[in-house]
Amino acid sequence: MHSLAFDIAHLLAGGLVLVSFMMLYQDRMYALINVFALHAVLLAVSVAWQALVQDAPHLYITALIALVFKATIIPAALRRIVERLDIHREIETVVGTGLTMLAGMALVALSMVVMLRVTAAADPLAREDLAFALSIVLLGLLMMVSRRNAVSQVIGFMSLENGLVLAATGAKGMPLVVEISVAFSVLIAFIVIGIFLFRIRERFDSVDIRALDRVRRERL
Amino acid sequence: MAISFSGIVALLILSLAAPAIAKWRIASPTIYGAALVISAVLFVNAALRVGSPAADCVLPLGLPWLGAHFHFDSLAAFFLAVTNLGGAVASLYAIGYGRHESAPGRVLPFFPAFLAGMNLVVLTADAFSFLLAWEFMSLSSWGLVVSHHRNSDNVRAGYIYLVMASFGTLCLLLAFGLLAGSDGSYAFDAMHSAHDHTLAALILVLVLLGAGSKAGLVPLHVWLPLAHPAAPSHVSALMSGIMTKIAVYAFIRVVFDLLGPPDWWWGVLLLGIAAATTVLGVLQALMEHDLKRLLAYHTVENIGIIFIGLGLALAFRANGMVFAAALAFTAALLHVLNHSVFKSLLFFGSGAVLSATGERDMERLGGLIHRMPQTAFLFLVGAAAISALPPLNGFVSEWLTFQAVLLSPALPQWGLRLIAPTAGAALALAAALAAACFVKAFGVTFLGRPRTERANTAQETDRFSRSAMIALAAICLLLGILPGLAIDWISPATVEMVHGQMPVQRFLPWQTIIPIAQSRSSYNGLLVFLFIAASACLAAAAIHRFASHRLRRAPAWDCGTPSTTPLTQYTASSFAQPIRRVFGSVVFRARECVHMPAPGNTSAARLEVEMHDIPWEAIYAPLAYGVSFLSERLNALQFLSIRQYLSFVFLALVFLLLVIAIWS
Amino acid sequence: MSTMPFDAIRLVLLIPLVSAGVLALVTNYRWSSRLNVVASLVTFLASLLLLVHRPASGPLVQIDDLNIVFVVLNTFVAFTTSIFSASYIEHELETGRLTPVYLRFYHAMFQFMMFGMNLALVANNIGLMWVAIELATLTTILMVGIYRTPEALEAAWKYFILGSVGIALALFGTILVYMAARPVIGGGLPAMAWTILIRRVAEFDPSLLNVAFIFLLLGYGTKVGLVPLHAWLPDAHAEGPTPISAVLSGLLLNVALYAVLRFKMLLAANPHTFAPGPLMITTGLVSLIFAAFMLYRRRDIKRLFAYSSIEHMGIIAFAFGMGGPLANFAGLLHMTMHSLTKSAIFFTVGHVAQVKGTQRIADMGGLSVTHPALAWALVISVAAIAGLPPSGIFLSEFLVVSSTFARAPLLAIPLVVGLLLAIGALLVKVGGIVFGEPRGNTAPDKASFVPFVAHLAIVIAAGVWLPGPVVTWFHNIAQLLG
Amino acid sequence: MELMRDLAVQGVQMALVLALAPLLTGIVRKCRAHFQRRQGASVVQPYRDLARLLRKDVVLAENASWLFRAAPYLVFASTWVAAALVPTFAVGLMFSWSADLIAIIALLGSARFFLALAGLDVGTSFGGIGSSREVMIASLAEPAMIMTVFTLALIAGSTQLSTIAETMTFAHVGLRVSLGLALVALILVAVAENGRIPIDNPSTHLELTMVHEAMVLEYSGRHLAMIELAAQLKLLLYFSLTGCVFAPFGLVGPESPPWVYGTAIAAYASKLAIGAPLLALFETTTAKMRVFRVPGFLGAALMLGFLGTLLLFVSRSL
Repeated sequence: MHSLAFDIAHLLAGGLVLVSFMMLYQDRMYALINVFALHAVLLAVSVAWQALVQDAPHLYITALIALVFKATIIPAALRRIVERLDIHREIETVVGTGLTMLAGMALVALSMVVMLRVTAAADPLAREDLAFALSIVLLGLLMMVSRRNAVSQVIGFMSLENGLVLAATGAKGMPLVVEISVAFSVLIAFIVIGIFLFRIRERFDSVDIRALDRVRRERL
Repeated sequence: MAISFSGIVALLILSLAAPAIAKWRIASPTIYGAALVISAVLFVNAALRVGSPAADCVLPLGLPWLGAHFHFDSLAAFFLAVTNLGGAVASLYAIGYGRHESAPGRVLPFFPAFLAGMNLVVLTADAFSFLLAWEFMSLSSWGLVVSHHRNSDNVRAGYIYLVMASFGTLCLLLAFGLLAGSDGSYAFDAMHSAHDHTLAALILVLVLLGAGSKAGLVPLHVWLPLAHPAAPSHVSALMSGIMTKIAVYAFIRVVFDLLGPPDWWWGVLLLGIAAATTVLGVLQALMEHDLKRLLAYHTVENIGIIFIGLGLALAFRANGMVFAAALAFTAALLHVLNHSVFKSLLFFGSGAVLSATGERDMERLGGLIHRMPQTAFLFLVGAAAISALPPLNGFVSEWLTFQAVLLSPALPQWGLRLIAPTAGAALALAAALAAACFVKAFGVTFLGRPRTERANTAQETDRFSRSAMIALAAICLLLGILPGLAIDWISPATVEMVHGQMPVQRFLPWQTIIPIAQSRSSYNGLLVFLFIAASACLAAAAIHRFASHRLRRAPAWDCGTPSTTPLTQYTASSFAQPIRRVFGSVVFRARECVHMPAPGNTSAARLEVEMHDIPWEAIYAPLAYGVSFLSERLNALQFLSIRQYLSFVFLALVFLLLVIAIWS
Repeated sequence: MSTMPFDAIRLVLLIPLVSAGVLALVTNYRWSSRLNVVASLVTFLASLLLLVHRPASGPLVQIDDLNIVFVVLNTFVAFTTSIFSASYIEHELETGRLTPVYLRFYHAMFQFMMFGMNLALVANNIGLMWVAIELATLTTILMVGIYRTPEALEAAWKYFILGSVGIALALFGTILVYMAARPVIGGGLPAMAWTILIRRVAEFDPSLLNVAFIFLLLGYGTKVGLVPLHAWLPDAHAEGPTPISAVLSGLLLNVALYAVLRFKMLLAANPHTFAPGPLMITTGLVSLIFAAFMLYRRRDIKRLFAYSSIEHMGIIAFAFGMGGPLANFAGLLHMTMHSLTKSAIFFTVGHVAQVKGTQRIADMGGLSVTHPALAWALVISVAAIAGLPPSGIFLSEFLVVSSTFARAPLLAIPLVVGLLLAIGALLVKVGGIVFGEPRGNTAPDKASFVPFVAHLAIVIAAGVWLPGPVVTWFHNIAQLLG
Repeated sequence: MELMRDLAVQGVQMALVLALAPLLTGIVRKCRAHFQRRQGASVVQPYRDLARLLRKDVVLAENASWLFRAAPYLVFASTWVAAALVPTFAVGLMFSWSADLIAIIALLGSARFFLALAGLDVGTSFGGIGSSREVMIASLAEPAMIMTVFTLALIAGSTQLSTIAETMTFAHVGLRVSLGLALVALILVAVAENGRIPIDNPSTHLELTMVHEAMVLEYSGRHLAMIELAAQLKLLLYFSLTGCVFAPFGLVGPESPPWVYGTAIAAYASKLAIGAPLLALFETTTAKMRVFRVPGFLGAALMLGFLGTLLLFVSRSL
């Protein structure tokens, strides 16, 4: 049982990393949003599995939040934003996708090296989980810095948060306060982003960050 | 000590009260009058304290676990006396001069604070309080430098001044840090222990940078000719005459008192810098036509002279030659006193000229001796004193310095033997050049015909200013003819710092002074003065009695080609031109270029002179350029996109993770 | 918890929270600004109560030597800022930059932000602290964007994005700390309580703690404004309302720094972890020198002082990184003095920018002619922040520099160079503002100098004389910090 | 009695220099004329000139100040005091300890200071030219002189001229390179300071070559007489100085019998009588320099003086 539980958790976490790579690979807006939804679904499954394994029913709430908000509502909202704001359907990247993927590989390797140094005395499940979570966090960050488009950056940020949630659930017995706070922050983050997008929409024709950057009085 | 503290507190209160009453009509006489009284009391207190046993006091202020230490020994008393003498006279002068101040609210609050700051520096005996007082002194004087802020040069001068002052403070901070060692004993008492050679050398260099930047040692002197003239004249006098001496005090306190036994090569270093300072200072003064800037450059020169004395004292002390060290040290201290007196006098004179004509540029003055005869006479006394003419005081201290130089062949080290006569030669050169410079300064400003209308309509200055100048001129003469008294007065401080003293002078007949022994050399200012006075009077009386005493006024002859316009007079720059030709090409990389019109062309010929301020161009300009260049480059980081900023975060994270991955 | 009927900790938390709710309902801006002042004052008094009677630490909140300094400072600066804010917003209303509706939001958010910061300080739980800091951050983001100008929105957006990433990194670090604690302490709340963590930390897995600290340093360091994580800070300071700039510089940076310090204490208590000192020293020095250079090119007065905050945060990080009783003492003192001075500067700058109608330094010349009181206030406070005596910053910088001599004397050189560069930049800028021919608006100002005088009086008094109890108190904390 | 004698000797010295100064100038002029195959004026012509000037009215420029009128007396007094302090025929004069060699140089410096100021006072271009050149020359000559003094003082262990002269009479001083350098430097300085050819020509009023004469251009009558006398005294001073240091024979000590003084004065007179033709010869055989060659000339003096001092510093250890 324990071994199986471990394997499945491992698989799910690995799947998340894989999906993160898929996101890095996408260059279409809608496809990206879809992949992100997949990411969230996987996260939900993974969290649910942890809830089962750890016998921590409160984690189901987290799983539910992930499923409802991240996998459903947010992608839908993002699609609307893309439609409404008439955002380019293609994602501009800073460096080529191939290079980004290579960097992603290196990051995963790095997170493995860092995390596997943790003494074996620590829970192996936690250890593996943390390594994957760190990979996801780093890949999310990579996505944020390698994409020029605001929506894809937001998605990058949320995949980063997914990594956090994965880490948090992997930590056995972490009090509920963490889950709530994660959800809370995601919620607030999204509301604020919404406000900002709205305001930005109000004044600019695009949420492309470069457009924001252009609004500078002067080179201060 | 209690008197000192109450005086300082009174000055601080005065400074705090000043903004409140600055709008009153009598604000300025009130404040300056009070400052005069307080400074006078402090002066008397300090002057009488020289030679008394040292007093210590710890107040629960400053560095929390240390407290503020104060130490009142003879050296401190000497410098306090110098400070407060200058402060008192400057206050007296300012009672009159302050009336011309357009914005008294910008001067009055800082003036007493400045005096208090200088007093505090001398009294403090722990690193923190010292630096606090030191920086407070800089800050309050900065306020005075920028008081005439509408002139952007003054603001720039204030800026450079304060940056240099901060540089100095930080250097001193490092020096004290090294002195205190790892256990952080910042009280001066605890620093007395002997220090490691390299460490001591490092400290010496830092103190040279720190105190030297305040005193104006080359090449740290650049701020001085900018800042000193920018302030109102009584403050210029304080800054030039007194504050630079506080820096000398700091140097003496650290190097002679705290640093322990010196190495012989310190003397080489010091003498080299001092000689360069002396010569460069006076040469720059010669090239300068702004009266107050000229005086400020002379301060650089005189600081050089003081440091020649100090360098010799260090060299002698390192070789255990106590009497020689005492002689050199006394010469330095006496020059401190003398310079503070005549430099104040000269700045007061220039202030009187400035307030009478609104001009500092000598090229626009002239003939003031007719309009301001008393000021002219008093300025002349100061000029003669600073030019080291007997029987005035400047000569005495330079003479003592020469005597000290003459003792240097007894030094065992070759380096010192080579540098000491060089410093002597520099001193001799500087003395001669100083005389030339003051012929120029006095001659162009006060003599000849007025070059502008404003110079022609000048009025004699007020009686407070005059009485301050008279007092200083009298002190110049007194110190010149009775130097023995001053030497005896200084000797307790000498004993404290170099553990020796000059022969007691007061019992010698006719107030002669002898540096070592009468057979070696002696000088009697009193007799020289009486001789000159007697023979001049004798000659004048005899001639008027037995020969002609008639006098006719006629137009100037001028070799038969008199000119009507005063513009044909020799100007300051033409006066200095021969000297510029002699020294300028090396020191200033001066280039003269005459553009003659082609034959037949009647247009005027042009003379172009190009000069370079080499310390500025070699050190400060590149530094400023470097800072500006770097900041311009780094400034690009202000205009990145959010994504780029995020990539900084990302890269920092990855970098640190890599470090962890590799390191552990 | 405490047996007292009025638990001061709760007061400190509840008063801002409740008044935030009330302020959200008050429509009259005059009343709300007054209420804001009163609420801040009461919070401050409550925090003083903490000094008198210190409640025992509970599972979620605690008061110890370290955070009480921060709490008192926090509430005090909040109080003075609210006074300043009252006179500031009146002018903003007159010029129409803000509408009454926004003011309601503004006041409510002000108190809410205070709640967040106070909560972060008294939290006895690393998770709760994280939540609280996020709360405070999010409210400040909203405040920064309150003018709704393109620049303000851009600044808020930048702040938001960078802040969120910081939040995420800090959360990851927090999780890692929990993971490190769990095998030793067991799951649940105790594994996140400071009081328990610090006692047992020696048994934690050091390599996990190392990784955790990196995330925490970068995460909270973003809030502190350490280079290269500082990018949001200048814009947020420059574009938001000036009271918020004062609070940001004076308080929020401190709160984030407090978090970093707490985790540094954890790390220091575990003998097998790497020493966080060199890391903090490096970032501190980089921040100091970088910010010092950046100061030279600033044309906006609030950005100028924002960079100065970065510079000082660098010094503080350096001091704490140096470690040892002396350096920690210096760091604490510097932090306190910087909060007071920098907020005082923003008070002055706020009025200056209002009377001149601009934030451009080039348009402000000759201030000492047109507005002497403001000008000299600016000069005094800038001299204080530049570390010229007799300000407390001089004392703390003296201590910082001297503390290097015990451990790494060579580090004193870059430190001193940075300080000198910063002094040079600040002086040239302030000289340009205060002196010269008057430019720009010459209308008389209606500035309130009470907050300014209160801050500067403390700063200058501290520079000359630190009261014995304060010294002992700081000393204890310095020992605590290791 | 002792005091009276000292006073008397001092008085004789002062009167002697005053009396001999014009004569010396006369002799030099006469010799020069002789070398130039001219008849030349009588050797007492300087006395006559002085007397004539003293009798004449002073014609004062309209804007001359009190300084202009006081300067001649100050210049004269300083120079006279300086000259009185240099041993001519006797060492250990009563007031000799009141000023040493450095002070004597400084006294001459005072005289120059006031004279240069006077040159600027009327506000003419010629006065300016003279003053400006004078201070330029002095700024090199004075350090050169001080360096010479250093050399002498280091050999004698004293800056007191009497002591130096006494030391020089002893044979053990011997011939030293430093002394030779100092002598050359001293002569160069003396030539410059007294405004002799090749630095300056005391008998010309050509604007491009004048230094001293340009400064005193506006002076007349008794003022001019004072200045002329001061210049003559200065020449005498340098003769005496060279004599007492480099040819110290014939000087009498403080406790000598009265008859010795007679021979001493005779010895002194003979020194002057030998020196004057030498100077005249030098002046006749040299050409006047351009003003801006002067720094090179004086720079040489400064270098020689410095070298002399340095050699002494170095040789002390040998």
